[in-house]
Amino acid sequence: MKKLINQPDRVVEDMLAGMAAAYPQYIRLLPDLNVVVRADAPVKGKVALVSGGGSGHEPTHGGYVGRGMLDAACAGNVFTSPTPDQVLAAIKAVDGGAGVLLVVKNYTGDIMNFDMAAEMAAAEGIETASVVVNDDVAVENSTWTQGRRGIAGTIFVHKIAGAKAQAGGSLSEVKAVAEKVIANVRSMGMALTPCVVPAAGKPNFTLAEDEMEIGMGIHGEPGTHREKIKTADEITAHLTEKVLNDLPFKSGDEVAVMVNGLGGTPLMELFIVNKKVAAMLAERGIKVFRTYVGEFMTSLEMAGCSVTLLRLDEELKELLAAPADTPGFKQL
Amino acid sequence: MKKLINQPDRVVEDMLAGMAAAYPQYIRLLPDLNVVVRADAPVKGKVALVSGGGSGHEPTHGGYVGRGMLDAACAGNVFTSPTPDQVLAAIKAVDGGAGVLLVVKNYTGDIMNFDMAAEMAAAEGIETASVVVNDDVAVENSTWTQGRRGIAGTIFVHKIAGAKAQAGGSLSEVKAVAEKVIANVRSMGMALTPCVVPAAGKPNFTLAEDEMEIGMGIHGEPGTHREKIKTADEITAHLTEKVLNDLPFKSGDEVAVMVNGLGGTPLMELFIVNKKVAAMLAERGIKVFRTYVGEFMTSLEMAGCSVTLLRLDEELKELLAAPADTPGFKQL
Amino acid sequence: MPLTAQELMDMIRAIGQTLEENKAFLTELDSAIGDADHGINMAKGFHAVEEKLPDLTGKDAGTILKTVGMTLVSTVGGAAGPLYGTAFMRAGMAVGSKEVLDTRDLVRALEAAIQGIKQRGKAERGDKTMIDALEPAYEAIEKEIAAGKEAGAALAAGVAAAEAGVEYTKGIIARKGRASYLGERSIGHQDPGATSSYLILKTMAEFLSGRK
Amino acid sequence: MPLTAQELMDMIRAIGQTLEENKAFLTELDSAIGDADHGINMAKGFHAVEEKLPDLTGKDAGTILKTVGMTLVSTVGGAAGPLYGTAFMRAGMAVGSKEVLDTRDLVRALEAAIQGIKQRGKAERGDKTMIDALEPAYEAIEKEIAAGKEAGAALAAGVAAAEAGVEYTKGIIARKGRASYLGERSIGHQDPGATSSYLILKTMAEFLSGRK
Ligand SMILES: Nc1ncnc2c1ncn2[C@@H]1O[C@H](COP(=O)(O)OP(=O)(O)O)[C@@H](O)[C@H]1O
Ligand SMILES: Nc1ncnc2c1ncn2[C@@H]1O[C@H](COP(=O)(O)OP(=O)(O)O)[C@@H](O)[C@H]1O
Ligand SMILES: [Mg+2]
Ligand SMILES: [Mg+2]
Ligand SMILES: [Mg+2]
Ligand SMILES: [Mg+2]
Repeated sequence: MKKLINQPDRVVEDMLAGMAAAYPQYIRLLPDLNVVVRADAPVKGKVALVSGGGSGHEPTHGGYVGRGMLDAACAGNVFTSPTPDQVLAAIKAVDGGAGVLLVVKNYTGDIMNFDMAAEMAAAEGIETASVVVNDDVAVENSTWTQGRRGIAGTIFVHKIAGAKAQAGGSLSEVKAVAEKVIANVRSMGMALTPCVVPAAGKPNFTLAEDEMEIGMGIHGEPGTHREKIKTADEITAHLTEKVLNDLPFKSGDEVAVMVNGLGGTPLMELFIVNKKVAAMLAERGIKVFRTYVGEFMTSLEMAGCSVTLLRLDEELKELLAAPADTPGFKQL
Repeated sequence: MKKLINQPDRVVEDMLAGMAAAYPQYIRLLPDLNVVVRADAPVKGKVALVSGGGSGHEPTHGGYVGRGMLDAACAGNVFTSPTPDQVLAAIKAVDGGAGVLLVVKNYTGDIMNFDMAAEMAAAEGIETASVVVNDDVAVENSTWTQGRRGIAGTIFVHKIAGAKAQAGGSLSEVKAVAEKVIANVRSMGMALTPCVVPAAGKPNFTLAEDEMEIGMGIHGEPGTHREKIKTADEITAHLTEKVLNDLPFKSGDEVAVMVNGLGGTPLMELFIVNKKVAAMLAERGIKVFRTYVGEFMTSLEMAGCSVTLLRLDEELKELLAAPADTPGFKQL
Repeated sequence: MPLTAQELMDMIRAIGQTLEENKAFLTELDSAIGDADHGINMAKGFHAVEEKLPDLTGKDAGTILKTVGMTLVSTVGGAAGPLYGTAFMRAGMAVGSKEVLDTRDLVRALEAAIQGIKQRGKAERGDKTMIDALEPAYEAIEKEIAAGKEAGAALAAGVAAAEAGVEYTKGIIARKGRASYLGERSIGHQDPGATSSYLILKTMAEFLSGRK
Repeated sequence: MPLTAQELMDMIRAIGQTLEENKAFLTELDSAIGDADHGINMAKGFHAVEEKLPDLTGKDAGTILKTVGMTLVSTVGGAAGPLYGTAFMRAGMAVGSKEVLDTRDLVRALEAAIQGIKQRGKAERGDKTMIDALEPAYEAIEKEIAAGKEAGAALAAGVAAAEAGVEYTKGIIARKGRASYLGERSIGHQDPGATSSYLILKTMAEFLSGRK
């Protein structure tokens, strides 16, 4: 394990301390809780957004705390959802009297921990609502199972619901627009290499020198299948087809695109992927409103990428285009 | 070699096409030249900034083209400086009548190619000036040698000189402030892993599983020495000491900090590094004005980081804090 | 049985020790069909529990179990945190403020724990979760005790049933938890949570029989 | 010698072929003390040159050499592009519009080429660059020719001197170019640019003697 760390079991604490030191203009930490909150929280009268999840996905989630996005982010251990105590503390720190929206990704652990926190908040008289992001089309959506995972599409939920809250939307309005994003966003990813959870000290899976994993989860959960590595165009075509066919996205649709790196993939390669995504959308008569290429939802040092499409209407376009000012996502 | 690419010898073209597809609001390409220019270039009456260098350092350089930073960036092959033709075409495309500043990193190839372009531009009646960035303290500065390399400190030159040009500074004023940044910026980096130049197909060097290279160059040039990997705190202390002692930075100084990832290092680790940098500066009575943590000057998928400090005065603070809007560097 | 509050705490310590010993093993299992943290998380939670235990000296069994549950909830995270946390909290509620537990308390506590896990996680038997170890174990224990067996023997039967349950999880598709994303590819792997449940029950049985 | 413009083009093609054959070797050398691109860059440049050559049929030697130089400048990049590009451009200027080159032209062209490289790169002998191969080679050639030797034999002496120059670069510290950042650690490695210069001279000698 080659990492710039001090102690494997202190990486989250060290990271958050370094993050708080870097960005006092944006954020502060709740002591001993691994919770990042807006420097100016609570914002009176504004619906607050709280998200969180396992660490190791940086800039998700703490990086999105700031004006126009999240009010607080709860950092669990690496790839482990935060505990109800953390979420409750976050809720209490950012509640400005207009209620709190919890943005949860569809993992058993995340849902249970956020649910328990919501129950505790209710007991303390704080109104919360929850949305569950499940954009990963790699996973079959069936009522018999857990359903789809939440991955990079979550950033669009943060951005758009955050803009709605910043614009003064009520809790039910903010929740409604978050659900609209969830209904219209689809993603799929792949990995070229595994990653190493610091506390585990070794790769969570192995891939041969000529293999890749398609449909990889952001916690190193195995994907749909493995195959020999192909060209960027072929890989991108596969991911994008799956995403396009799921909703499905159709000619005349207008979309936002996110090409997301998993941590170890250079930006150069993400742009090469985007070249193909853009070509495929153009071919199908789908219009691109905005494209985001970079590392938004990572898996430590894993090499690979995901492709996300969000179908937009006028409301979503306006909220997506609104300014945001956070350490990890800025828009003028 | 595991990469999301199509053809090893077409990565630069494919990347730029994907970049242009992603950011039409910011940039366009000069056909067949691998030159990125501002979408609205030339900006009449504004001093234009042209930079460039080998590819593989993304978001450097094309990512910094936009309002408040560069007017054009010339992309050479991976780790190979661009040719004079490219630089000349960039100069001609962005010259708004107020002259063009060339921001060059101190590598033999870069300097010669930009010099030849400047000679050609002069022949065509376009006024240019050049600055050479040489912030890497890993390399001895001696008049007998090539001198120090230019690395991540270059981003501060782009930002601050770009802000000066955006504010209407003359060519000599923009050049002067760029030189002030160069005089006050110092960096040093290290690598945990090598990277693979696509056309070469194999790592440019090898490091044992427990080794790191200190003073690593951003093109995989060997550093000052190798040693067994240490903790993030120890590594950061070494890099930061070297940087601090070089200028030297002193108690009472005010600085901007950049903790830069080389491509394969997760943001989590960069924040862990910043924790130590912040603590060391606080101990020494050096005040931090702004901190930037992320991937600014990468080396493909190399794992590792660099630490940059820039000593600020009032002028530099104001220009550093000015808004910028480019694909790779945004500030509200 | 009977089990004093002090012995209950020793039993919990023994469970913590077992989980610490099996940390790498459980994490390994979770890396095959999950996210490679189950052993780490469980060990971490029981470390926190162990630090809490000294403060609980003199407290009743219900308080001890509830505190263990709350500690797990607030330190483990992931799926296992709320699930095992809820289980211990419900077990504590089931035994109330008793100082010494008897065989009937054991059955009641187990039943409440499993109910809690099912409510929280909404999983059923056959979904390839800890339920596949716990529910058959409970049924075996309940049956043995109804038939007049004493706690040690009953628990031994429960452990055997849990072990069979773990074995059973190898053959089925996961429908809950992180492994469910794998679909067919989850077949062939034993469930980490079922395995930790089995290890917990085994440690309890060993403790009760041999006072391990 | 004499060398017609047509033969000059064939000689340039032969140089391109040599560089293509040594692409991996030169890149390997550059990976030890540079950035692992010298062979790739040179091969790429001479590919571009080869594509230009057909258009140059019937042109004079100076035009051919200048076009080669400009093509190298605009396709190679890095340090080698401007240096070798300048070298060929200066060589072209030195021989002017001649259609057939003689021994004196060869000496003049080489001298101009080396002057150009020194002006552009500001390196001196002993800095561990291509100068360490080229300058001794030039001196040897000039001496042989002054002594009345014919071009083939003179070039052979030059090649031997260049080879010795490459050998010499192994023992010294780099003071120019990317290898200079290495300081003492550059010792023990032969310079890639000196090596490509040697290979170019060697190909020229082989071409001139055996009309390779
Ligand atoms: N809905 C559920 N009901 C019961 N048990 C579950 C459920 N979801 C997951 N589990 C159990 O939790 C185990 C995984 O725990 P752990 O790895 O700690 O959590 P996570 O999946 O969040 O990383 C699984 O092996 C399974 O036995
Ligand atoms: N200033 C200089 N003068 C002469 N030759 C130089 C100079 N700098 C570098 N070189 C030569 O260029 C070679 C490296 O070329 P190349 O690898 O193509 O360029 P780069 O270093 O830009 O990657 C060195 O081996 C050296 O011989
Ligand atoms: Mg987990
Ligand atoms: Mg180079
Ligand atoms: Mg797990
Ligand atoms: Mg080189």
